[in-house]
Amino acid sequence: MPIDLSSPGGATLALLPELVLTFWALVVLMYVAWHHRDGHDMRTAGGLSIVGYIFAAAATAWLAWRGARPEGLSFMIALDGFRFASDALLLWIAAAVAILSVRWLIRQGILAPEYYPMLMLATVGMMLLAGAADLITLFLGLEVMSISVYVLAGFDRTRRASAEAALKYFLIGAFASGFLLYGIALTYGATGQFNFDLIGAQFAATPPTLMAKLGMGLILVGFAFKIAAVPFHAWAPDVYEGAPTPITAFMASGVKAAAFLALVRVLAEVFPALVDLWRPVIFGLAAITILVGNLTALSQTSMKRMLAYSAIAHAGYLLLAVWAHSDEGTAAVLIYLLAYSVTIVAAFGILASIERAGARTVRLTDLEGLFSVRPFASIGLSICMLSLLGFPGTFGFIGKWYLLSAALRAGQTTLPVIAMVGSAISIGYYLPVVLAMTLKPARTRQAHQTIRFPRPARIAVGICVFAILLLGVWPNTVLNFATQTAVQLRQSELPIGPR
Amino acid sequence: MVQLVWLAVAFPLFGAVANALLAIRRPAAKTAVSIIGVGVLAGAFVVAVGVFNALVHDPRPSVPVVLWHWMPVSERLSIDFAFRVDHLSAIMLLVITGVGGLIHLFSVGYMRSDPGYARYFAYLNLFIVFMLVLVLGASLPVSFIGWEGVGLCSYLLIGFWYEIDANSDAGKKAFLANRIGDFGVLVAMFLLWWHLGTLDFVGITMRAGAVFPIGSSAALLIALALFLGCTGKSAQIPLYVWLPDAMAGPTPVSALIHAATMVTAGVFLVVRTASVFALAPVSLEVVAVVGALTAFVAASIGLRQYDIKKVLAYSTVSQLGYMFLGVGTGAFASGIFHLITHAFFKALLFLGAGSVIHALHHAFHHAHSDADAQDMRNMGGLRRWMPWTFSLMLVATLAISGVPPFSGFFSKDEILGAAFARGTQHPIYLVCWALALGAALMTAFYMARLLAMTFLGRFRGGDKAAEYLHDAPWTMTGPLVVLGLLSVLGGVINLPHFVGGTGWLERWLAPVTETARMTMTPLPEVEGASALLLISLAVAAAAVGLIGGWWVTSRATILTPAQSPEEHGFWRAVYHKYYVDELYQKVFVNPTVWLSRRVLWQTVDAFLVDRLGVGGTARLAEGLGWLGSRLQNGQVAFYVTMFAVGAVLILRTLVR
Amino acid sequence: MLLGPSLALSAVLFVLGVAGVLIRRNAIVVFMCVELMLNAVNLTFIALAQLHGVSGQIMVFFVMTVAAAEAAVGLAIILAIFRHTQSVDLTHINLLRG
Amino acid sequence: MASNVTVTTVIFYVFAVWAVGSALLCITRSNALASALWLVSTMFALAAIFVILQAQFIAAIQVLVYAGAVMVLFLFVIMLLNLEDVPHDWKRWPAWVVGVGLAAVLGTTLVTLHSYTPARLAREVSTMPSPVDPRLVFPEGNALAVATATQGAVGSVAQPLFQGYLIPFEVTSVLLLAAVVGAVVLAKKKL
Repeated sequence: MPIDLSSPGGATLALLPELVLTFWALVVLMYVAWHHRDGHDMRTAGGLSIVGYIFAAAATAWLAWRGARPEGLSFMIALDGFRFASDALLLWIAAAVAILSVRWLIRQGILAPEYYPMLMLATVGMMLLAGAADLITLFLGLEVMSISVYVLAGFDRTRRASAEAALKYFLIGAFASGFLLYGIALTYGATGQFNFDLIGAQFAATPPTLMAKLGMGLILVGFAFKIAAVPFHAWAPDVYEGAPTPITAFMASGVKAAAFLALVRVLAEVFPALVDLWRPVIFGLAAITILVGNLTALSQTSMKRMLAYSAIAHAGYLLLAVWAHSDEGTAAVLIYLLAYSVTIVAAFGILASIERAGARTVRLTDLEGLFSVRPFASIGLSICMLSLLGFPGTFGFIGKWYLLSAALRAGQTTLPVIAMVGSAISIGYYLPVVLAMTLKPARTRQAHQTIRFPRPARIAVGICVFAILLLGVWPNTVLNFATQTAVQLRQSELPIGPR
Repeated sequence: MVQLVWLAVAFPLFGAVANALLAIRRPAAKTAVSIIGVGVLAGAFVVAVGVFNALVHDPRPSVPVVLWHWMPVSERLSIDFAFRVDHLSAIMLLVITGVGGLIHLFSVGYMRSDPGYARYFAYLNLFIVFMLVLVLGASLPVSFIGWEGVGLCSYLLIGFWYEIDANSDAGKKAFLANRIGDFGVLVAMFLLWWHLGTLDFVGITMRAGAVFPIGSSAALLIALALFLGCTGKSAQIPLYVWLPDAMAGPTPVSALIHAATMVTAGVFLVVRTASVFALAPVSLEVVAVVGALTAFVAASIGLRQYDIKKVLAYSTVSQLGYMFLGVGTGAFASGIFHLITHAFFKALLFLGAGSVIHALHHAFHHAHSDADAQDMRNMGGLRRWMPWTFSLMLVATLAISGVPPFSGFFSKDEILGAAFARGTQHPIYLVCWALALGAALMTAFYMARLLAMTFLGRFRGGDKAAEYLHDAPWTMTGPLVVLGLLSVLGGVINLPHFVGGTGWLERWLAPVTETARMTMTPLPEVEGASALLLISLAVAAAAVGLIGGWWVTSRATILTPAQSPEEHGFWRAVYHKYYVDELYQKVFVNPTVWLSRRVLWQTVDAFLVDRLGVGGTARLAEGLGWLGSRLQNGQVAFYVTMFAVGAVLILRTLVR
Repeated sequence: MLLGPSLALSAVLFVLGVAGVLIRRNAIVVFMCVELMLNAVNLTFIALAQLHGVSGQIMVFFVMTVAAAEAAVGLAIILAIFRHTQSVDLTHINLLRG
Repeated sequence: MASNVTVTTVIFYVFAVWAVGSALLCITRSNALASALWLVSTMFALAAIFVILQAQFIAAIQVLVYAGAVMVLFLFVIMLLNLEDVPHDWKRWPAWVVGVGLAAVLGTTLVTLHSYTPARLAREVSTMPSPVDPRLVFPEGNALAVATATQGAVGSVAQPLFQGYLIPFEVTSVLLLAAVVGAVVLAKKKL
């Protein structure tokens, strides 16, 4: 189904998932405006928002099913399998986070149902960021996402940590936006274009210039912040710890996924001609991110912080596939992001259920003896840890396998070795979690009695854990899909030659 | 029938899931747990026998069983979730389900009173699943699932009695040492992928010869990386430290995982990838030397341990060294042969030790004594109360010492013979042979000492406790009897020519290692007279060791760790009566003891390897992590400074 | 056209903004320095728009919108933290660390 | 013509010095209110430079929206919080040295953009062999002036904004919605 993106009708059609979601966010906002008193309203708003995600997913599926593709130039927004896959990934993460939030918010006494419209708007931003075909859309999508997430990080207004997390995220985020924007300006200057394909064509036709190099460097800085690559990572542990737990899950999986998807698209469409320039940068970022993330995670006692550093390390692994800059690499990014998000959502879902109302954060020692009281929760968390570790037979292993093999096939051997060293280090912090739950006795008799695992969260986490195991041994459908999708990112033929 | 091999995995998997659910929902339903736990193993064994039988009549030496496409890489290349039934995996299948089933049965009696009974069986069944995946896997990644999985189960079972902190630490240590090894396997896997473009075992075997020239450095690197994995899993120098600590788990676990099956996975892997090792002769030398050294060092440490399970643990390390020596000389079938016979007699020894510990534990418990039920100084004279256990342990001791015609004699003799034969080509193997012979002597010595301290003499655990001593019930002794029979007769599967045998196992495994053997220079035959001399030397070593061990132990005074003063005088009298022994002790035993205890065990093992090697690395990593954590000082200003440094670096990289 | 001088002025202002973020500790002032960075980038866009066409100016329009939105949310966040700490001094806002 | 260019250049540099000076004062004044006012001053100077660079409409918005509305919001919050004047803590001089040093290094990298002239940019953007007339490569460079003359400063921006840039324009509405809801949620005393 060719869509003319320069016409208003075509643009509407192409943006259908985002529009549906925005519209539904307005619907929820309308509901919220009159009903924001008690837990019941919270639940209804949450349920309504999940319906919105389903509608948006249906719209995405419809576009994908009709084989929507741009007629002529991909204008402002991309229309390819990669975007649909990205949208599906981001929508499922958002929906899962919404499900996990429903009872958690009520338990923590955060009775502000505006949470759900904000989450939906953040998702709209993520979808625009990951689906942008134009630097303007990219920047605006990024800002919609960021602004919503700043607010969500500070949503638990009664806790100082939450406000502090929001402030840190906001200040450093705005700072990073400045760099990204400068990069966009210089890229625009070097080519006179904002459109990905046109910039790519321009770069392909001319040797790299000073302005192009600086522009690309600054754009990379902006992305490095969003994916929390070392040394742009320092905000992540603090923000992850302070933010409400479901939002931490959202940031660790959704925001990171959106940033990575956009990075892959930008590097594949805008800067393919400058690959020899940006590869060393990605190499350095990947190496230092893997090492610092894993080593620092070793000395953490708070679960959220540990997972934050582990998220940093995983960003480092993902950079391997970015380095590869190939179809395998693109597919590997998709697979790994799915594997990682499934795992991280399940892990944070379980952690959220363990958190007591008002308590600061779950520490490793708080998990001791969990197995004897909550066997299913502890088995689930153990499986998540093993998946993050890349234990064979889990989905995490498949993801890591594809990352490493993509990098190897692109001719890189140093990074895979660093990644494997990092993965060997990571045993030192994932394993103690399993150890504490299964092999240590509970500190007190009353420990874990306050754990409430509401049914929606239980179902969501259960599905995730099941998916980790199932996709670990039977991943071919997903893999085939990712491989087919990845090829489409390269297939965008340029109807207009360079100027 | 061969295609049904997945059932052998599915049965224990079902058992694991069912027992896990029972552990969570109905931990008290012990009968159901026993029926499921042992039943699935029986089912798997039946499948194994069927598969084996089918393979005997199958003209193909190797049958792929593709279950589904696991990781499609590209249109033409995909890693399947597939099993490969060939002569090697079929025989491993039999050993694992057979010995595993017996140990499951033993566990029914042994763990009966444990509150974590259902959880225990869930772990044990899960272990069998992973072990079968490991041996049946058609490609390295599939086997790697099993490889990592058995490590996980091993760790869960070592820490099974989690109330004791040391146990969970031991579990952690085991997993850590294994992970270092696994890193090697991963590296090897990616290097193979990189060079050969395949990870299927058959593919590796076929392509390796075409891609790597003999003696190529790439093949050497891959082989050494693989071997690093093997040293971790099979507890060889330098990663052997975890195995003695692993004895913290229940004794049947030690028998199943840390003696009969999992720890032999390294040997199995070397045989599986023999074609790569064969292309890098240096790697085989490394395997042989490490094996021989481990055999010698571990045996010498075993000489002076008092914990009955520790003796057996060091003995296992030592015997694994033998197996590596075997495969390192290119006598792959001999390595597997010893693996099988070792599975029989070492499982028997551990289960026998388990019976002893079980009985003593029971007795001490009733006598309100807090003596250590695993310390051999608290035993003695148990032959009176536990005749069955004693005679079966005696059989196993004769087998492990290499006394003809017990099974261990044939397998050990083959390895020694092969090492000697290879020594005529390369002198380093002669050194290995000498080390192995010394190890054989020490093995016989410490086994005789163990037997003498445990079953002979008089009971040192107090008369009150003695009243409660008795042989184990039949669910426990029954498996011992079967294992005893196997220990005696196990040798028949590969009877050498000089006793009229046909070397069945060697011919059976020939297709598996054919490529590797074609690459290597053939083992020279040792001629009649020198062959006889070799055998005589081996038998003499066993005999001297056994008699010496028995002699020294039964003459020596054995002090209980909690010795009462009135007993003191009596023991002193005995001590002075045999001052010849004292002399012997001073001249021969004391230096050996000093060497084994102070130098090898405490310095090398506990300090160098444990503290500096494993611990030092961990501490370094933790220190760096602490540093990284300090950088996270909560100050936005500092964070943006790091950010700016990064930005400057990136821009400077791009614009020089 | 003044292309080179404009780009240089933009770079100088941007760097001044960065320096301000690095050395100031009042959250509001840090935020203002970020605004200064955005302004500097706007200058780059405007300078380049002379040659590349009106799209650069339109981007500036969007950047201003973003800046306004960020200001609204950012100042709300600063108000929220002020309620907890009675201060906007970033050196005191270090509950989360390690 | 030549004198006209010179006059423009002089005016440009006057405003440039003004902008840099105000920015310096903005980042060094210890009083937040003073900083804000110096930032407003920078913005005014920039608005003037925008006019010189043929962006009259943007210059107007700069004054109205940025210096006018956004900065007023800043001033409002600063005065609402009633922050006292924090004197510079000279013990923090290492942070200053590091900050200024880093900024200087970054600056030396970025200021190299100074070497760009229209001709150089034309050469780099064009695939044609040099030398190139910038007017051929950048027809819009003049078109901008022409469009401004025919459609007016607002029209030249408005037309593409509502046609070609419709999607981003609509996205900004989502952005503002998110900002409004977010600001209300965070800043309201009681929900």
